[in-house]
Amino acid sequence: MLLKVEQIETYIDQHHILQGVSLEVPAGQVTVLLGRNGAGKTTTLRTIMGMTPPAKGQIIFQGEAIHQLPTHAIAQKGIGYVPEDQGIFADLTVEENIKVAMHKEDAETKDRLAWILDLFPDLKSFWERKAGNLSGGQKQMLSLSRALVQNNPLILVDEPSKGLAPVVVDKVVDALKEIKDHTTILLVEQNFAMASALGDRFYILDNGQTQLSGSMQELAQNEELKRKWLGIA
Amino acid sequence: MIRKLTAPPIWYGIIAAILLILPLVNDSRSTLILMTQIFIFAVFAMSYDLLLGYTGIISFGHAMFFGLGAYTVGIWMNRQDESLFSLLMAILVTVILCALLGYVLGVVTLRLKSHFYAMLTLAVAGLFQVGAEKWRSLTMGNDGFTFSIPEWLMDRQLFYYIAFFFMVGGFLLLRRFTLSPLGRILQAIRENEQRAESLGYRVLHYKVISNIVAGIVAGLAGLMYGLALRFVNTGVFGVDITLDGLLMTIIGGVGTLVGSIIGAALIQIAHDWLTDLAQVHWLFERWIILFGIIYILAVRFFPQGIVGSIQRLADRWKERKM
Amino acid sequence: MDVLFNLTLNGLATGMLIFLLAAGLTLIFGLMHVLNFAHGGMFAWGAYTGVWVYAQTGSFTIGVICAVIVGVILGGLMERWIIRPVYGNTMQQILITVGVMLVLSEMLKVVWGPNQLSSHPPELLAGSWQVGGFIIIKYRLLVILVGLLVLIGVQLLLTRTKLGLIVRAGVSDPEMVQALGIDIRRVFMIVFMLGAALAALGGALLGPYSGVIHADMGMEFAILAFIVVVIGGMGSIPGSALAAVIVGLAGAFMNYYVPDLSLAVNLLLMLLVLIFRPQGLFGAKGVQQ
Amino acid sequence: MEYILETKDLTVSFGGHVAVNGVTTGFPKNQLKSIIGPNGAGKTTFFNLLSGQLKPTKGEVWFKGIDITHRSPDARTRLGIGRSFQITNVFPNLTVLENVRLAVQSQAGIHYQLLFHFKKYRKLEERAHQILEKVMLDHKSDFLAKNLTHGEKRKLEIAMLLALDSEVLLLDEPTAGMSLEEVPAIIEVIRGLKQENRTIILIEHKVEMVLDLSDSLMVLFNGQLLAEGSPDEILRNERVQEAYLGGLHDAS
Repeated sequence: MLLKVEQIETYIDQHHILQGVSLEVPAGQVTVLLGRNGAGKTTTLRTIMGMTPPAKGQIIFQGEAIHQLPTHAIAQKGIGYVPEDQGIFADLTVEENIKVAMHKEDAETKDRLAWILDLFPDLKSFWERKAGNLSGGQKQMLSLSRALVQNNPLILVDEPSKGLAPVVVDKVVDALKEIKDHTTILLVEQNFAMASALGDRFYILDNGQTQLSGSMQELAQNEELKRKWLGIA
Repeated sequence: MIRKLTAPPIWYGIIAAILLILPLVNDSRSTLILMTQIFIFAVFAMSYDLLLGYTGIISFGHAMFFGLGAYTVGIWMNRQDESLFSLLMAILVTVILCALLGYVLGVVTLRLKSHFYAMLTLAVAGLFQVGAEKWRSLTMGNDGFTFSIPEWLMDRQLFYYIAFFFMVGGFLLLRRFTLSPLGRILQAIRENEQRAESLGYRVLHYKVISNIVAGIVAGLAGLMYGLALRFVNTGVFGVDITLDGLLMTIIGGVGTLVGSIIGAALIQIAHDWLTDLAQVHWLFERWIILFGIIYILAVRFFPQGIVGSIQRLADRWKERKM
Repeated sequence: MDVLFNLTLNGLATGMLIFLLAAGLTLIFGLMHVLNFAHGGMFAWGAYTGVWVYAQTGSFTIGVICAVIVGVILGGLMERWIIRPVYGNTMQQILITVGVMLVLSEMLKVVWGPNQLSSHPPELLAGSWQVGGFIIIKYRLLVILVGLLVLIGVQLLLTRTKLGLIVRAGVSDPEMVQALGIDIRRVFMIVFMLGAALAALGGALLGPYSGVIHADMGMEFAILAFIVVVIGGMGSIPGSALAAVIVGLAGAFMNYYVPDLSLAVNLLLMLLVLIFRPQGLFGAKGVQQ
Repeated sequence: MEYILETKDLTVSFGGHVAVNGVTTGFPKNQLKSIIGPNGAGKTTFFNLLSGQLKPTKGEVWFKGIDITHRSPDARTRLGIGRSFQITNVFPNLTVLENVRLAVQSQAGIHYQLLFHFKKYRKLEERAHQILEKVMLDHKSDFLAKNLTHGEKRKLEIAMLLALDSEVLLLDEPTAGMSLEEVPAIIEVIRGLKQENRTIILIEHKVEMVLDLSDSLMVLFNGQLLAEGSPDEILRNERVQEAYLGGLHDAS
């Protein structure tokens, strides 16, 4: 198991946001974290990254406990993060945004960069533009590129479809499909169409707890489950 | 902090009684002067506490009000006769000038974030100091000048009592102010500005009011200081005056008023004592270092100060009882 | 004509000294949102170290180098033991850095005594050149040159190096920088030490420039640097450079023509900026509440 | 229908991102209307526009026939629009009673008094106690607000809102971050408010609660008003379901 999250509980100020989340992310797959607004999906990712460290429980990555490490050390272990708001450095150019993430400049990294630019040709054409001027979809691609250029065994992607036009969402889905062959993904997504197109396994969060898990296919066919946990009724 | 004052009034009474009897028992000139200084600086520190502790504003230029008071009385006494009437006029002018300064400065700068306000007040106070240096015809520049005051005020013992009642009056007035509905709003602003606004309060108005009141009280303290020394120079605008007030407030306990009085007493006494020690070893002349270090440690580890910490202990004790 | 030229040169030199102080101030604020009220203390320490070492060794260069080293050390100690523990608490930061300023200036008096020290430029830089009818004081030229070099250096550092890249990224989103595997606290420390070093360099250059140094000048220059940072815009190096030149020139000209109003003019300038363009000439954000 | 609060083509954008896009809607007097929608739909932003924390790029906000688009948050509070915050937002170092009393004081229009008649003061305190009773917090009135549990802080938040006695109440996720056991108490409080004939606008993620309490719903999606109507209508609305489940391809 690449990543194992065991019964974590997280507080933000005094809000008890995660009240027992457990999940497993097998290598080479896309694991999707589903759930309604405010269920604790984003906090789960932030807790894994060490931005909101857990008060209880543990997080094991590649056999090593990481829940007490600072964020930068967790990132160095090989976890990439693509946050909900993309975390773009708006005043830096596209090139510079990627350079911040490149800790090595060896041949391998350069190859990977070339692959990334093939994947997102848009970035190449805006290479020297300020990242703040990119469209939402391009920002999403840039954010993904930063996580990919580091060759992380695992990347955490938070709602990549949020606020994007459907055409752009399709593009992002295509890209993630290709990325899937290179790295393991833990994906938070509310757009079910997207989640089912990409996901192998799913977890449903509600009220800060993992409620349900299984294969994505099963869930896609079960209308009742979908409505119960994801719809508004 | 809003809660009933922990020290029961009887303590206040006893301390006040001791202070009233003191000059009759011990009429050494130096003790009287020291005590008078403590009273005056206690008022200055309390006015600082109104800003820092009750409204959450950090000013590094509070000395400008203090200096304004000191210069006003000096210049007035020098130019006019040294009668009671001139003294009253000087008081009136101090109040008006400080109110104006507090208003203008408040309106212009209190919209800014705390760093900027702190920085700006530091700069404006610097301007006053330079102004006092340069406007020689009025201020005699750097060296300052001495002036005479009404004959009857020269009596140290009488002046001691005046300063004492000045402090008591200042304390009661500011206490009344902080406990008034308006004072409560100030504390609400300190705690959570956005929330105070969403309750319907115009935050800037209150900050400006607090600035004006603190300014007037500090100006009056400066005026008393001038009267006590019968001398004034540019030092009254100095950053160290502001820092003294800051130190007294922080060490005594922010947001408590009583803390400012205790802080003023501690620091003035220590100051006096360490200056005496300077004759023993020159290092004691640099007593500010000691204060600076204590102050840094206090900000870092002891932010409630003496009175605040006592209150907290008392609270814990009470809660345990409940 | 002569007077104008001299005043300009003088103003530029003073402006550059202020810039050295303001550069660190503005960088530290931009990256960490800490307004360091003790920054003038670094400046004063640099000045004393520079003058003293120069007097002891007879070498101006060694004096400057020692000053910079002292700046780096003070900066490192301060970041680790004073700033880091109160990180994120604005009120404590402001109060505590002012305390450090107080201690730093008093410590100067303990080490070097309460009297002012005098200094003069080294032989090589003493005197002046006569170019066409203009007298150019050599040392002033040096100060201007150093200031320009630092400006270019800092700009290059920010735009051409990985460290600079990280600093700029950190200004816009420090949390994300960490999520990319970078220890931002180390970057903070480096920037803080760099800022302190620049301030100390400015101090060391000031000694021979003004002839005498005294312990309270840290605060005086810090006030000017604050003014510069506000006018130029928090976090902007070019803004600080431009504002420092404006303040330096305004000071020099006013000092000559209306000496009583020189500080007042700069303050007035700052007030105008705060009222009409609170984010400064080279707009950074976050001034108003 | 008579609307107490209305928006006309309300739009706000940050940078290039349009967070609220041309929302025209109205809030009927004395009803509870909820705003729902997936993450990032612009619900809290819309709230901030109503309460004045944000200024719109375009469009208007009307309250009882007055254009309040350019009024400040404190002015809107004085007019009668009170709001609670998603993040607990109280005065931490003041007592619970003092927190509420400050709100009562504002409502009573006592803003600049220095000297004060004690009887009148007593009245304010009595009123504060009454309100604390209403939210079942009276036993904690002498506690500092920071020492309350999270659920109690939310109650205090609502008490302060009640004290303002506003005609319109904006409640932003009153149950956010609460443990499940604490939720029913808050629902009771809101139900009580409804009976007092106030207009309530609610953002809430707990769906059962929304359906149970609301007279009507409006659905935001990508900053736009996707649908509005009674809870039944919204439940039956295909587009809304799709928006939630993510298949929705709107025109934009």
